[in-house]
Amino acid sequence: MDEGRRVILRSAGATGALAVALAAGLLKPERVLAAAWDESAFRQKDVADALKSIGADNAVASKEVVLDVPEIAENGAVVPVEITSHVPGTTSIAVVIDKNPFPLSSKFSFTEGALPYVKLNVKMGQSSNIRVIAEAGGKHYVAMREVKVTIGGCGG
Amino acid sequence: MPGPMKIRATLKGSYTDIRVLMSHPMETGQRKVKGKLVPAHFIENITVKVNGKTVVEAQTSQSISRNPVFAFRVKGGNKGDKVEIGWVDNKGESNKTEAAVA
Amino acid sequence: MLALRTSAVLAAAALAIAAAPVHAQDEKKEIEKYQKMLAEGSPVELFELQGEDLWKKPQGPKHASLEKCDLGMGPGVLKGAYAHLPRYFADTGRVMDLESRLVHCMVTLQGRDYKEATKRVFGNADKPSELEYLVAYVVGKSRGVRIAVSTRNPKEKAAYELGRQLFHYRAGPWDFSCGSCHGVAGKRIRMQSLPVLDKPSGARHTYATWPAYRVSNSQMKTFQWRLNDCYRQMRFPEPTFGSDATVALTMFLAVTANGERYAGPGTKR
Amino acid sequence: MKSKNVHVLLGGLAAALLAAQLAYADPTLLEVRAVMHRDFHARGQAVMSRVDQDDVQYLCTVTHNKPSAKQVKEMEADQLAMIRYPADGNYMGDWKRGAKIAASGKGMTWKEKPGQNRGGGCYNCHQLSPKQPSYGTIGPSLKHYAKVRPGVDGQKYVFAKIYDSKAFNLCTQMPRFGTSHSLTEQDIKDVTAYLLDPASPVNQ
Repeated sequence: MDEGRRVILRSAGATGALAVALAAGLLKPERVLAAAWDESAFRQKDVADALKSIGADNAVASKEVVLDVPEIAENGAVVPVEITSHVPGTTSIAVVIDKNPFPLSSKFSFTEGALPYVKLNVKMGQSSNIRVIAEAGGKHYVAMREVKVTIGGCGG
Repeated sequence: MPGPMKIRATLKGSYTDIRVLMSHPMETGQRKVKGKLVPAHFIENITVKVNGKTVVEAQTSQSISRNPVFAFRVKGGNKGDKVEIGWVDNKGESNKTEAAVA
Repeated sequence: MLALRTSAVLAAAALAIAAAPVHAQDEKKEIEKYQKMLAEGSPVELFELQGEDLWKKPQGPKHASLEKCDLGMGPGVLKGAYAHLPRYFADTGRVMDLESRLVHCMVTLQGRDYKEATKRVFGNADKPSELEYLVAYVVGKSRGVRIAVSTRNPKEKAAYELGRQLFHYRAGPWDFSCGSCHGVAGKRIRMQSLPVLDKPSGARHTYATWPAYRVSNSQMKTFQWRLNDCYRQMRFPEPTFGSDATVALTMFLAVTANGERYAGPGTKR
Repeated sequence: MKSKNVHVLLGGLAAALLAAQLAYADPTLLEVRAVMHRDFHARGQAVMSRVDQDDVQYLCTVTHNKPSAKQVKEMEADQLAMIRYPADGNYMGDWKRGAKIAASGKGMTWKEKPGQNRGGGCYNCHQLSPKQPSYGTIGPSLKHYAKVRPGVDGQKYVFAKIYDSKAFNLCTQMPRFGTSHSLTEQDIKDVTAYLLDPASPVNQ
């Protein structure tokens, strides 16, 4: 996420869906403003690389990033996560699930009066740490919790 | 033809609570049906607008649960504000809907 | 603010303290928290919306919708209808649950053949069944209404008694009855807590949150499916969809849950 | 699977005899079975005879799992006689295989073919390995069970208990895995090893 929020339209060669959708005239021009999908970050398989790809490799642990998630999930298909950042000037929040095949789960950027808050449901392949990283003033602040995924039901 | 979407936007004192439900399989590309891999099929971009101005932009992946549900919050807001939410997936399919703040 | 510049791995170690190990009593609390957050952020309403479309969609040889279907409170009356089912219907002379009554309306109002209407009563995540959508919509119209299932009619009383007998009937290669798992308080199968269903304390919340959207497979599950899958795991032969036995067992559970405010369609693991 | 099976059709002579024999017999139980024959249907290996109660199931149902001491004594002896112990006198098999059987809740349903995916579902009701947090509490904890049931006598008891649990506690909710042909002799030996072998995680 560069500072000036300038949007870089993916180069013509990119095969990102956005480029395809645009070419097919499916999208009105103003849709182009949306940042294209950060494929390189989302395809990192190692958590350290995933953090580096969003510039959060030396994130600072902070209690001002509030991550509310149950410590036990009866099923990894839906794990509810609620995130609030109290770090002043937060412009984006990223969700990283260490042991997922691709640790970077999602990124949210907030403008025009949106509060740095999001609630979502994520998939977890196994018990793992979940990290949420808030970005403010070019610096990254992180909170982390462990979620234990069990197999609910009677296994029959 | 993508399934329905539903927005529920309500004033909550100092902010507007925006909740959106989306029908989407969010296939990871690792699931097998009768031995065959189901190709990855998931939402990549979500845009939330209030009264025409983009307030939240999200980039998501296959690790978001099927039939995604998100909640966002916007400072202040008034009854009748127009909330529009749209998504685009990795196949270029898209859907959008809008609702007024209750 | 903790100004500690650490590399990702160190950060993980430093923060691991925050994630203290979970003890038994916390386990129950954390699972309840999981269930609460699940229900708050559920896509089940999408099934209610699509159920409404189907309720209103003309179908069958008579090209009619289900909007005049009488679920016990008058043709087309939905508000609170589910909270009073199963019940005796004079037009069929039978005690019926929601699903058998919906099929009845498909046959009588829409002119559809019973076999065709019940060919696919249980769907899947990619293609839910008609009944799964319809049930989500109809039960949603009873949310907040107190469950009040009557046994005044002799056939309702007989269904309730039969249901109670079925609940305790031990058979099959594993000698199970419903009571084997749902008969003793405070028990669980693996991490799954088991409500005692032949007593109001256990039956009320559980019965009031079925049918439900199952997050583990993204499917809307009906009560007939719930009984069907329980009997499968009890190693019994298969209960016939909408049969008197399934309606009787539903009647027993519903009456045991009387008084609870209905809270479905629910959202479960 | 049937021990003294109650092959009785409603109203048949045998039903009357049975009803007379168990003075407190609850006629409605025969009605319930008739309803099940009407409202259930076979599917795969889950055949209709599964709804016909044998004498143990009938007695435990009608007495709400609290039979008289006399009945317990008599019928537990019958069940004990059903147990086929291994010809080679060795009760212990491979605990690694036993671990899989203990963790699997599959087997005997209409989804599987006969003898396929044979599971014991032990973790559904018991705690076994202290490291496995996902365990049930319907049955007692079997953590460190080698200490509870030491030696060959312990092995024989565990083998027999899995084979036919009703020989030791007539109306227990634990299935009779041997008598019902849900698990083979080797399966039962493997689960016995999982419970008693010092190397098994259960005893760590």
